[in-house]
Amino acid sequence: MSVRKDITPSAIRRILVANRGEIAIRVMRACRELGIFSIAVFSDADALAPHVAAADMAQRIGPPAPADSYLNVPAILDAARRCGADAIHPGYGFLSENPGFARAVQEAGLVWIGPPPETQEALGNKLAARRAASEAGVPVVPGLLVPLDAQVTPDPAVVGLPMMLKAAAGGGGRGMRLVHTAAELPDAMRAASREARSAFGDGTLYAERVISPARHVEVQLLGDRHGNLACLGERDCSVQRRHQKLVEETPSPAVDGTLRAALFDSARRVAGTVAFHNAATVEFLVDGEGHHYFLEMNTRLQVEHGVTELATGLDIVAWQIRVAAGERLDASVLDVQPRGHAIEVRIYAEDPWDAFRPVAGTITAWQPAEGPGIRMDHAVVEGPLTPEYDPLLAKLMVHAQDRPAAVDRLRRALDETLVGGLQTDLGFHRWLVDQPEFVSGDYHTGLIGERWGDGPALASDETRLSALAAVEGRRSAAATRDGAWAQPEATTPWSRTGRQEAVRRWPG
Amino acid sequence: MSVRKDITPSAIRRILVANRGEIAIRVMRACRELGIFSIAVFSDADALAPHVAAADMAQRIGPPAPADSYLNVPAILDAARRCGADAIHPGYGFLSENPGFARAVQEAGLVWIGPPPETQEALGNKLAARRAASEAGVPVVPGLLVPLDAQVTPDPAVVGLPMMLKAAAGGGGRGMRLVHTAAELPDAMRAASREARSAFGDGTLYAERVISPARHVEVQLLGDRHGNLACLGERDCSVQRRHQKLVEETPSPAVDGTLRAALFDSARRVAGTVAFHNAATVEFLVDGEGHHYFLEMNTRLQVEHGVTELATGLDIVAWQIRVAAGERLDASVLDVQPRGHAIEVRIYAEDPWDAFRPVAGTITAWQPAEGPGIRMDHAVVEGPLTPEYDPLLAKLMVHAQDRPAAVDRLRRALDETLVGGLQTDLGFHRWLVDQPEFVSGDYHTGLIGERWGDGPALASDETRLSALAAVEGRRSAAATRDGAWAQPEATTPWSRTGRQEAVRRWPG
Amino acid sequence: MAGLTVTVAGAHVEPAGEWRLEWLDRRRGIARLSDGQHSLLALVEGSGSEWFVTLHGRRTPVAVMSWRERTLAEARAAAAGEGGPVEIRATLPGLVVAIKVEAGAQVAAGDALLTIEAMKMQNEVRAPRDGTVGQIAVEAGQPVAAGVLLLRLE
Amino acid sequence: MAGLTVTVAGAHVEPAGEWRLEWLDRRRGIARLSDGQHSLLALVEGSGSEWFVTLHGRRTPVAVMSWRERTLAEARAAAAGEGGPVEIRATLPGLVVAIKVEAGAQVAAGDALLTIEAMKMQNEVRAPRDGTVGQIAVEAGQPVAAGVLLLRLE
Repeated sequence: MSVRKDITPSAIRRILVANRGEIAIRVMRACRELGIFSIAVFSDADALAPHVAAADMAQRIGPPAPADSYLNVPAILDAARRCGADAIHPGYGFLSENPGFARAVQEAGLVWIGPPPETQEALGNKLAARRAASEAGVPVVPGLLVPLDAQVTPDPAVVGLPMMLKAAAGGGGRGMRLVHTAAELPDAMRAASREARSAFGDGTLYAERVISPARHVEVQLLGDRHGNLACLGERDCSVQRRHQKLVEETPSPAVDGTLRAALFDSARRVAGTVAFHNAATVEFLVDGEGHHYFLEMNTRLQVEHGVTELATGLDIVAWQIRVAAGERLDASVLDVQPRGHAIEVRIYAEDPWDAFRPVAGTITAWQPAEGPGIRMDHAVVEGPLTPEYDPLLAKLMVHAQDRPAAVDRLRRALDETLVGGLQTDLGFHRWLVDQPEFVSGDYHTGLIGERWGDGPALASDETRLSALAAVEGRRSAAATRDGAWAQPEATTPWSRTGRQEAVRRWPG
Repeated sequence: MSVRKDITPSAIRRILVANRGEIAIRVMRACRELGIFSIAVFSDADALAPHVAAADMAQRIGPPAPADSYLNVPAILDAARRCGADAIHPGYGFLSENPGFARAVQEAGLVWIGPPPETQEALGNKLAARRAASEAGVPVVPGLLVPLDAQVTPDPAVVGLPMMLKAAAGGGGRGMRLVHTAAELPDAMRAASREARSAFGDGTLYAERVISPARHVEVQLLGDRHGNLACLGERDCSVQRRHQKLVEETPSPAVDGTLRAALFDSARRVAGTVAFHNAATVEFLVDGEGHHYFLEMNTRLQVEHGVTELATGLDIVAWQIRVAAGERLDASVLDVQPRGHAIEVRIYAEDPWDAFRPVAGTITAWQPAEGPGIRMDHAVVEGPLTPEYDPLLAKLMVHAQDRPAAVDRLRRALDETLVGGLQTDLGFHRWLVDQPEFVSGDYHTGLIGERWGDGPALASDETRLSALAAVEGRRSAAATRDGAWAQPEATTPWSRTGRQEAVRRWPG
Repeated sequence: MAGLTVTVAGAHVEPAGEWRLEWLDRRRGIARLSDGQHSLLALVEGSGSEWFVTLHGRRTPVAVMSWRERTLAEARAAAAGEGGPVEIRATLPGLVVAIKVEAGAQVAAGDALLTIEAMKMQNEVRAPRDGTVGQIAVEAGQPVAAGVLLLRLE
Repeated sequence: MAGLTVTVAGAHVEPAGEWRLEWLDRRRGIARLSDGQHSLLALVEGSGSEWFVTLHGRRTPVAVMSWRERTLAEARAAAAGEGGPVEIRATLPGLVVAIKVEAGAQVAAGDALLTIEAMKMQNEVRAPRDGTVGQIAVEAGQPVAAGVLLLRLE
């Protein structure tokens, strides 16, 4: 596995977090709780970003473009050297699944908080991983086990239709194309291959039959350097747009004891095909009959790790650092039993009524939900967005004693959460929590396409409420200096009077 | 027990919350999650208070003085009538333990979310409760079981010295006096009796021997209208000043399995002496030999209920409402097993370096801790404090997989939490988490008196850091228009430059 | 302030009369709407006649106009109808992936003009109205910053 | 801005030179102090020469004075030392529980003058310096608002 068998917790004293936004802050909080000095890196677009403020120290690594900063391996390693870092945590995205980076980190004599580079290489190729899983006796999605190219096109008679074209080097839904008819195949292959090349520098594709209806269920694993492997439960990530997750929950409403045992067994088999320590996720599709099919394995922290932390009471990031330092997983992890129900919704700066397209703009107001059973991991500040990076603003997580209570808590939290200045997907999430499919838990990956579509039209009562609010806004603003909201409120007594009048106006 | 056996959950649709501050907001969140319309009441001092914003509707009930507003029974019942409330939740403090109010609420045809008035009367008299517990076979603190008066003074030979004088109608540490010598007795009785009269309108006292060293351990109970009684674990509240709790944790580091079973048995016996449904707490002292002694029982929501919610995963306030509506406690409550470790610190506007005296002033900045395992129940807004009311600003709660992780998380959360404009007890809490007694869990109710005293002197390195920060503050402020912090920062580019210079200044 | 007319998506709207609005935070435009039986938070932003109201996470543009503003707006709309030139600019920084039209081509409202890849996804830039393609200011493969002129519609 | 001298609790203090301060939020006065091995947040408030710095939850008054300000301050202190009359006022609204002195009485710095019950607890109001009790403006049992004159010390 690793050459660093000798490592003890004390071997990690200063961690450079090679990421930004909410996940960088999440990692830095774990560092602080472990008594480890944390170092932020930032691009020129992020000089005032929250993750810079959350660290013990911060280093500039380059211009805004990711290639020049958060993907800039030499700049990051140089920052680590200048700051005396002894370990690097990659977060998710950016360089987290880049074996070259992992290798460079280790060659620089630093602890890499992640799996061995060889493991990343083995699993980074989704097609190879698919073959390995199949050989390990794990059911995989029906389709081809060989790469496609302009010559080798997938025979619909063999793969079946509709089929999904996927990038061997892929992930995050990029380089994927859904193909309904043989006629679409050539164009789809070209488009998917181009997208894959631009995203991953490798246009290799493979083909899978489309499982539909299907649920996307993944198993969270945590391994140490001594061969211990903990199974921290499953997550259901079936609410997706563009093959990317929007909502995750644990436990999965679609998984019973029998299926859970089968999923955990398959996950352990897949993990057994590679030398591995760190947090990892094995992803499956589950069809209507409760059969499961291996999709891929990610050996990094997942965006949605928080719901598993809420259900298990464990700090997965702290354990990532501890196993990287050579600690053994103990019974508190190996025997953990999840409790209650946890749901996460991702708050993106994108417009659900415009095909979930990212929106640019400035956040003029931010009011996060608070109170019992709420966790809001975010890096939101009032001010302009940085369109260079992923439009994820925040992750709203709720935990309650059972699923109905969790859904009610999520609805309450969504009603408390306000983002001003631009459209976010909060409008979709607020719609979702009132849908019978979601309330009952009986939904699948087609939910958004089939039930949301382009989004519901504005109801007349909503329109009339918006009109009322806008008129009151203009009336109230007319009392301020420049007739806009930009200014602080004129005087407190003034608005106090305003409130009391409003309250006295009550019928009764 | 109650005449309202017929109640179903649907019987409660609109709850008036007869309280303010963080606890009113806490109750309103439970209402919203249960689909119940919540109604806030506010005094003229609170027209813009956060609890008014957290409700679905708000009603003014009078001038700032508590007697004219939050203790004003007719005004509150009138507000309930005007708003069409069908139930009232009292929170803690104010009218929560006032049988007259409970009776008036029920006579007005409203559901009282609390125990029957008779139960409140029986337990409101701490001396009578002490007698009842003793008769139920529960160990009570050695001392007298009869009321004292100017004639009947407690014989030191019988009670022992030092002894504690307590108000029969008391609670919250008021009307208590520690007596070391017989000579102090007359003055102490006069002072305690006067304080008790002014606080509770009843100067009756009783006497107990002082148990020292002792831990203050309480058991959280939840009962329904059908005779079910759940035991949700214990809380250790031994960090106290003025006999009032500052820090609470669960489980108690001083309680092993045997003692826990004995505490739970005693708690159930005490609860059995009264007709009771709702949340309740039975308080004990535990001495150095692990013997426990009944102190009192409170049949209301406790300030510190949140740590039990974190450890059990249950929503105690939601269950209060559900049992008030006639629901039965199910196995999820009756068989719950606490998990992990939870700690709460109370953030008060008081100066630990000045005998924890309340401070007046204006909050100029508020930055609450966030992230995994943190719950901050608060009602803080930047602006002037309302000195008419309790100086509690916020309750910072942390939850982690074990006590060491919880203490580390608490330290991290304290370092993230900033309150500007006045001194709070955050300085004490930050000191506490580094004390060997607290880190080991081996502390008792004398901790603050013996180890904090008047508080540590300012260390020279702290002084030099404060000097550096103040000089930088003046330098930076000189660049703003009026040389003070009142104004928003000049321009973002300007401070951006500031940051980048600062960062470039780094050695390396 | 009498005589304000409200339009949402071009249609006249009568404000909900049976509901009440209470400001909770005027500076940030946060208010509570309630009819005594239900309540929800509203986030209100804007100035002059251009307002945005967010309810249940949905942000709706609302025009609140005096008689004078309304007449001006109608005049502007008429002018645009006659088809003055329109400048199409990038709304996000990104990469021009493909140009779908040539200078001089006739296009109808909604026709795809070019494709831009931004924030990990490809976006079609479409014609806001019928017209003739004028200058094309970018070429395929070119990175563009937000606000950069892409194409003119005559 | 050269020549600033810093005093904490009346004593001259040399600012920590081996540490650096970075502003994280200038408007709210939030900064990070670090020496490269440790870091902590500082909350900095104030104006002119009067500053308050909160570190690890402890709020310390810090005087940052130019030469001119320092001389003025010293002059003021000297004047106070000679014992001009001092007005003792309530810092919190509360109830006057007891008056411990009579007009004309000689008191030493720290002597209890009266007891006020505020925010659920009794507070002793003590003499800030030696002197003679002048007018007593309140009586036992009287409720007082913050800022109300309680007593004069000649």
